[in-house]
Amino acid sequence: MSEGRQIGEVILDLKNISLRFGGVKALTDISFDVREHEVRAIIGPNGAGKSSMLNVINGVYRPQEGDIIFRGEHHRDMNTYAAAKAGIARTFQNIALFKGMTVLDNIMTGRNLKMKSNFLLDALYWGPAQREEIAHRRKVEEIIDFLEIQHIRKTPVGRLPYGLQKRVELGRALAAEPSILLLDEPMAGMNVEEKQDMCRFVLDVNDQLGTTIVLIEHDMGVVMDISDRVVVLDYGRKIADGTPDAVRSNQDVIDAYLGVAH
Amino acid sequence: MLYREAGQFKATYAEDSQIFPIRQDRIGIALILAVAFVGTPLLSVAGLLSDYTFTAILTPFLIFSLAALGLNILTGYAGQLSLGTAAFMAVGAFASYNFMLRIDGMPILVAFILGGICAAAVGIVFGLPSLRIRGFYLAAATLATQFFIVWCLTKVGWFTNYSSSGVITAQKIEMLGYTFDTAFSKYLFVLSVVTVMALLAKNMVRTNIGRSWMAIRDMDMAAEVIGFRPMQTKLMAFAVSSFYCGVAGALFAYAYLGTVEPEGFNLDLSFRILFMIIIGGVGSILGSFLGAAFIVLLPIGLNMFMHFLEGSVGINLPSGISSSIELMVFGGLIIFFLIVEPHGLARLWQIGKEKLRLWPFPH
Amino acid sequence: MQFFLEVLIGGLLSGVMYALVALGYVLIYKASGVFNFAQGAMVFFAALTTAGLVDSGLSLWLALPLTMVAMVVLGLLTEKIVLRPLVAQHEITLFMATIGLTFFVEGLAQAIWGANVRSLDLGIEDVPLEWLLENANMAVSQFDLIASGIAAVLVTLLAIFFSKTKIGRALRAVADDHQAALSIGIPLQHLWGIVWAVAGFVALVAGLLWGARNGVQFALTFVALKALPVLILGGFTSVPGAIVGGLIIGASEKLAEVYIGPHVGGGIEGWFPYVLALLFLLVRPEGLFGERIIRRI
Amino acid sequence: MSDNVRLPSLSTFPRLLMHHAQMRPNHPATREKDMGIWQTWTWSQVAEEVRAMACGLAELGFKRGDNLAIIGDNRPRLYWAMCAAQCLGGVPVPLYQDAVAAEMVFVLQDAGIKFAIVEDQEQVDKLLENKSQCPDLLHILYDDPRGLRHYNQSFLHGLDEVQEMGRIHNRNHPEFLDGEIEQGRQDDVAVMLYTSGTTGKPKGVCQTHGAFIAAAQSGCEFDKLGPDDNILSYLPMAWVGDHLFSFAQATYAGFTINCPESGDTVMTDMREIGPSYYFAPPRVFENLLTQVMIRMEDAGALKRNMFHYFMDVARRCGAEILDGKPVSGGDRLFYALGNLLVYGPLRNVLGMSRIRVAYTAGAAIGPDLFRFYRSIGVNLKQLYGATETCAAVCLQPDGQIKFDTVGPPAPGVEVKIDDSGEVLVRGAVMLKEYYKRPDATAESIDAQGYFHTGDAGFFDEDGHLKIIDRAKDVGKLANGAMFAPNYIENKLKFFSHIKEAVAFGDRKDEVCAFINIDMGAVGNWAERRNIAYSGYTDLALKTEVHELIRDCVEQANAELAHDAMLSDSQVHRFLILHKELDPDDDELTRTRKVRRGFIGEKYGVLIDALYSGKASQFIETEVKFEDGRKGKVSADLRIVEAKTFPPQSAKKAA
Repeated sequence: MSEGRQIGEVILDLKNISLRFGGVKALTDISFDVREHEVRAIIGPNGAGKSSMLNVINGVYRPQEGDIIFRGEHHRDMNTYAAAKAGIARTFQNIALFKGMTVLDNIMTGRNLKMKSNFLLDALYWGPAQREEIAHRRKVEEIIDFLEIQHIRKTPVGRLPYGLQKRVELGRALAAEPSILLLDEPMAGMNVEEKQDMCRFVLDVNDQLGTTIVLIEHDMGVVMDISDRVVVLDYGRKIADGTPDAVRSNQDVIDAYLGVAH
Repeated sequence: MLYREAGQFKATYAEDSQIFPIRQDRIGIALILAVAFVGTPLLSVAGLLSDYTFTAILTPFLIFSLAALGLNILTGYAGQLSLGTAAFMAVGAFASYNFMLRIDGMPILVAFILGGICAAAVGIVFGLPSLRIRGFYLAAATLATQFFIVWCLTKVGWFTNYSSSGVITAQKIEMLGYTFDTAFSKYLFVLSVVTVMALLAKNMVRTNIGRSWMAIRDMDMAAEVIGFRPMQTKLMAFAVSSFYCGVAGALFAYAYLGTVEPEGFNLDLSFRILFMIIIGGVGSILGSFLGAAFIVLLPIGLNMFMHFLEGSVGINLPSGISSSIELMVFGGLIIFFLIVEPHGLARLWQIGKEKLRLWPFPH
Repeated sequence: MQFFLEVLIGGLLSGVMYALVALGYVLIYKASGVFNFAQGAMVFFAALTTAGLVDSGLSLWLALPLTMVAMVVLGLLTEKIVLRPLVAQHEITLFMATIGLTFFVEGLAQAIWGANVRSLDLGIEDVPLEWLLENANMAVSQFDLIASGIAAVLVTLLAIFFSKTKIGRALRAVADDHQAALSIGIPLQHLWGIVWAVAGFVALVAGLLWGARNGVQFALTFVALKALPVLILGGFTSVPGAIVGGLIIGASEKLAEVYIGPHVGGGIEGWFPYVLALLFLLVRPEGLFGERIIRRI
Repeated sequence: MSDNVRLPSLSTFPRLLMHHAQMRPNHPATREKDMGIWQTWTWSQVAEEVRAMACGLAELGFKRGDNLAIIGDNRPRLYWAMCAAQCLGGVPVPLYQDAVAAEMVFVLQDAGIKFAIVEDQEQVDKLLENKSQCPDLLHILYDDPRGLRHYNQSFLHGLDEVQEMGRIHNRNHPEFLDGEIEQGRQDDVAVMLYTSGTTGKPKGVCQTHGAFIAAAQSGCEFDKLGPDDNILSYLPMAWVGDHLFSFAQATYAGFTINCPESGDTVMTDMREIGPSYYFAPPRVFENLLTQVMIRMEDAGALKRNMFHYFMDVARRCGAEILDGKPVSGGDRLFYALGNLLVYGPLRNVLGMSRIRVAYTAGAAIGPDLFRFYRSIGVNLKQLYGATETCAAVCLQPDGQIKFDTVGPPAPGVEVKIDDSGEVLVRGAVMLKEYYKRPDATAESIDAQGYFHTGDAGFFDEDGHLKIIDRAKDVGKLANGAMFAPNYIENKLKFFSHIKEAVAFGDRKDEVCAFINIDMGAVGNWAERRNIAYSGYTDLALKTEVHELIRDCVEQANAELAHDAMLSDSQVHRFLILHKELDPDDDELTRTRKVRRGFIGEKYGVLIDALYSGKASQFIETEVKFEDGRKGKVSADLRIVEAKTFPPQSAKKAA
C-alpha cells in the first residue's frame, strides 16, 4: 500500500481468552495477534463478541481465562488505566463523548495522561498550568486540523450530527498519541461520503503516524479495503483469521454470514 | 445588541482561552467588581446603604454563593449529587473555631484554610462510597454525612469547647491589627475571599482537573478508558468541593452569624444550597451566584409581598403561613426550573447573551 | 436476654413500619424510574389532613375516605404536572424534582392545616401487651403490634398485587421496558396514575400509623429519611428487599441505640442505619435484592 | 506611506516590502486564521519569509524573467510567493484555484511556466495531470504537505524545505538577494493576470511594478489608507481586484491582510477580524443581504417590525447622513436610535463595524442593494476598472455617491468616450502588453496610447462615468433601437429571486430572456408558502415560481419603459432554466459573467422556442458535478409571456 509503513513484530498477542457474564459465554478460547503498524479488523455477525474483545484488550472487561501479551509483557488481564498509559486508545460503538463539553475540550481530555499539572497549579492557572494548557492546545489544534473539524471547534458535542461526533471521538483517541488504536465500528450509521472521509482518516493515521489499528466494522467493503488481516468471530468463537482475500473465501465465514440472514 | 464583537480577534491561545474572551464581558465584570468593592462601601459611608443590607442580604448572599459554588463543583461539574453540603460547612466552621481557640496567634485566614482542609478530609472519607455507588444511591448515602457530622459535633463536647448549649461564639476576625467588626468591613472581607475563590474555581474548571470532573460526569466509562482515574477524580471533586463548603461554613459562622450551633447546619441548609444550584445553574460558576442571590432575595421579596397584602390590600393572613408559602414557592420553583430550564438562571443568561450577540437576528 | 428480645421485637415492629414507607418508594420507582423523595412529605400530608379533618369535627370514618381522595388527587396531579413533563430526563433530575415536590407538599399541608402539632387517635392504646408482659415479662407495645399487623397485611397485599394481578405485572413490565408495557394494552400514563394513587394510599396508612404513634407534626417527614437506608439496603426495585431491609434497619437501629448509644452520647438512631447501609453498599452496590447492573458501553 | 513622492528606492514591490520591514518591523503584515487563532506575521517576519522563499527558489534555479504560477486559496505563503518571485525579477502568475486541470493547461503553456507554488494536494494533483503537456514545468512547490507524503517525484518540493534551503543559501550569500532586488526596475513586469475572457482564449495581462504601485498609491491616497488598516483577503488571488487590494495596496500602504481559515468560514472570520477596508463583488453583498432578510424573517413579530421600521428610517435618511447632507433633526434622532438598535448591531454581525471604506466592482450593483449598505452606515462605494488598468479607472469620492455611476476618473487617469460610445483609458495604470500577443496588444491600445476597455458608457452632468454594457454586446433590435443585454440582465438580477438572467434580442423584434432563480431566496419563499420541492429543477418548474418571476420581469419592464433609449428592450417572454448556469459547464466565466454566445449556442433550441411562440419546450442537458462525474438533467420548460408597457419617456422628457 505504501512504502512509509513497515508492518512490524507482534505487539499484542491474545491467547486463549474466555469471558463469561454469569452463565453467558461472551468469548470462548480466542487467540489472535496484532502486529505493529498493521490494520487489523475484527468482523462477525451481531453478538459475535467483537466489542467484548476490544473491551478485554483495554481492560474494561476482565476475562476469566487467557493471557494477554502486550509488548512482551504478560498480563492476566488489563486494567483501563494501565492500558491507556501503555498507549491503547479507543472509540466506542455508541458514541461515548462528553456531551456537556465542547469539541476542543473533549479532545483536550484525550491528552490528560500527558499533563503534569495538578489541581493547585490549575487553580492558580497563570504560569505553569497556562503554559501546559497552551502547549497541549497546539497539539489538539493539529488534530482538529487533521480531522478537518475547525468550524465546530467550540461547539458543544451534543449539538453535532452523528458523523461529526464520530470524528470528534476519533480525535479524542488520537490526542493520546496512542500506539494502538481500537475502533469500534467507526463508520456505523454514516453515509457514503462520511464513510469515505473516515476511511481516509483511519488510513492517514495508520500511514502518517504509524499507529497500529484494530477495528470492528460491519461494512465488508471497507474492511476488505483497508485492513491487512482480518479475524472473524461468531458466537464468541474464532472461525477464521487471515488476509482479507483468504477470509473472504473461507467457507465457515460464508456460512456464518449466511446464517445471519435467516 | 450591546455586544459588538467585530474586530475582537484572538492572535494567541492565551487570549483565546481567557475567562472572559469578549471585551464587553470584561468591561461588565470590571464594573461589577468596581461596584462591589468601591461602590457599595461608598454608598454605605454616604449612608445610602444600611447595615441591614450588608448583614441580611449581601454578606449571606456571598457566603451562600461560595457554598453553592462548592456544591456545584461536586454536583454540577463532577456529577456527584450530594445532600450533605451543610455538614461540610459545619466541619469548616467548627474546625476553624478550634484552630483559633487552641492555637495561639493563629492567623484567621490560615484557620479558615485549615478549616477548609479539614472539611476536604471529611469530604474524601464520605466521598469513598461514590466509588462503588452512583446516582441517588449516592445522594442517599451523603445524607449519612449530614446526620453523622451534626450528631458528632453535638455529642462530642470538645468540638464546641464543652459549651453547655452546644453554641459556639466565633472569634473576632482580625488581620494585621485591623478588626473586621462592622457590617460592611465583614462584607468586604467576605467579598475578597469569595472573589479569589471564585477565580480559582473558574481556573480549575477550565483546565485538566475540571475536564476530568466533567468527563466522569458525562461518561464515566469513556473517561476511565482515556486515562482519568475515577477514584482520584471523584475524591478530588469531593475534596475541593468540601474545601469550598468548609470555608463558606467558616465565613457563615464568623462573618454572618457570629454564634452558631451544630444544628444550624441541618439538612434544610443542605437543601437550600442544592436549590441554589438548581435554580442558578448546575455546572456553572455564574449560576452559583445567581442561584444564591435568588434564594437569598426570594424570602425577602415574599415577605414584602405579604406585608403588602396585609397592609395595602387588607387581607389578613394567618400567622406562620408565610413560612409555609415560602416552602411551597421554593418547591414549586424547583419543579418549574427543572421542567422549563434545567440549567437554571445561568442558562437563561447565556441564552439572553447569545441573543444579544446575534441581535438583530433571532439565531 | 429478655431485654435484648424486647428491644429486638420493638425494632422489628418499627421495621415493618419502615418497610411500609419504603414500599411507597419502591412502588413508584419500579413503575416510573422515579426515586420519589416526597414520599415522606406525602405521609405527613396524609396524617395532617386526617388529623385536621377530625379536629374540625368530622368522624374518623368520614375523614379517612376524604383524605384518601385528597391523596389520590395529589398523586395524580404530581404525575401529571411534575413527572410527565420530565419524562425521559436523567434520574437525578427526577430525584431533584421530587425534592422540590417535598417542599411544596410540606408547605401546602401546613398552609392548609397550620404548623401546630396535632394528635390523631385511632382508638388503639399505646400500652404494653399484657399477655406478653405477664408471661414473658417483655414490654411490647400493643399499638406497635397492631400497627405492624396492619402494615404487614398491606405489604403482603401489595406484594400479591405486584406479582399476581395484570396491572401489577404491567407495572413491572413498565419498569423494565416502556415499549413492552405499551404492548400490554394499558396506556403508560394510566399506569403511572395508578401507581401514584397507590403510593398515596400507602402514604395514608403510614401517616395514620406513624401519626397516631408519634403525633402529627413536621417530624413525620423524617420517617421518610428512615426509609432511605432501608432502600439502600434492600435495593430500590425489590418488594422483598424493602421488607427485609426494613426489618434489618428497624432491629439494628434499636439495638444499636440501646447497646452502643450510651457509650457515645446517644442519639445515634439518626445516622446508624445510614452507616450500616453504606457499609453494606460497599460490599454489594446493588443492594440485597437489587438487580446487578453490568455497565455496558 | 507618509511621503507623496515616490522615491526611486520604492519603485518595486520587493523594495516596498523591505522598506516596511525597516520602518515598522513589529507591525502586523499578514494574519491567517489557522489552528484556531489568528497567526500573525510582522513586516520583518514577512520580509524574512519572503527572503527565504526567494533564495530557495533561486537555489532551485528560478531566474530573472521566469514565470511562477501561484495556485490556491488565499494563503499567506502564496502572497509571499508573489513577492519572492518579484525579488528575483520573475513574474508571478496567479491562477484561479477552482479551475479544473484541463482549464489550467492553457495558461501553464501560454505563460511558459517553469515553477509553480501551489496550496495543497488537490492543486498538485491537477498539475501532475497536466505535467506531460507542460514540458517547461520544472518544479512544483506546495504549501500544505497533507496527503503528499508518498508523492516521491523529484520535482515536488515542500515550501518548508525550499525555505530552509533558502535560509542556508541566504546565510552563505547574504548579499545575494539584496543585489537581486536592487536590479528590479519600475518598468519590469510585476505580475501577469490572465483575463478570464468572455470569448476566446484567456490573455496574460502584463502589469509593471510602476502601474500597480501607481494604482495602489492613488487608491491609498484617495481613501487615506494607512498601516493600521485591515483587509480580509478572501477573493481569488488571480483576480485583479484581490491583487490590487490585498497585495499592491497592502504592500504600498503597509496595512494588514487577513486570510480566512477556509472558504466556509469567511463570514465568521470577517466578523472576528472586523476589517476597516473591504472589497467584494456585488454578488457577495447581495448574498449577505439575502441572508440578512431570510434570518430576519424568523425573528419574532416585535423585532421584525422594529427592524423594518428602522430600515425605513434608514432608507429615508441613512445615505444622506453618511454623505453629510442636511437631514432634519427628527430624522437624525430616529436614525441615532436605529443605529443603536438595528444598524450598529447589524454591522457588527456582518463584521462591518469597523469598515471605513468598502468597495464593490466587477459587475453592476443594484441601487437598492447599494443603498441598503450605505443607509446602515457602511461607506460602500463603487469603482470601475479592468485587469488591463489595474482595476483603477474611476472611484467614487466620499460624499459624492451616486447609485448608477462609478464616479469620476481616478487621479492620474485619463478617460475619454469615443464616437461609438466606448470608454477609453490612458495613464500610468495601463498594461504593458498582453503576454506574447502583440496582435491583441495592438488591437486594444491605439496610436494615441488609449486603452480600449470594450465597455460602453457616458459621462453625466457631474463628470461621473456611467457604464451601460460591454460595447460589443450592445446590439440593435430589428426596429433599430439600442439593445444592451447586460443592462437588462442586471435589472433583472437586482431582484433577489433572480440569480442569473440572459437576455436575447439582437436583430430580433423583441427581447426574450432565460432566468436562473436564486435557490436560497426562492427556496425560502416556497417554504414559507408550504410549496414542497426536491431540488433546483423541481423548484424551477413550479407554476407559483413562474408567477413570482413574472412579477419581477414586469416590474423591470415598467422601469425600462421610462428609459428613452431602452424602452423597446422590455422582456416579452421568458423561461426559467432547468439548471443553474455553472462555470464548470462553461456557461459562466470564473468571475461569474454569463457567456452569452456559448449559452446561445448550447440552448439554441430554447431560444427558437421563445421566438416561435411555443408554450413549452423539452430540453436535456449534460452537467458536470463537482467531483468530475457527469449526468443529465432534463425538463419540459414553460415559456411565459410578460406584460410590457408603452414608452413613458416621451411624456417625461416633455
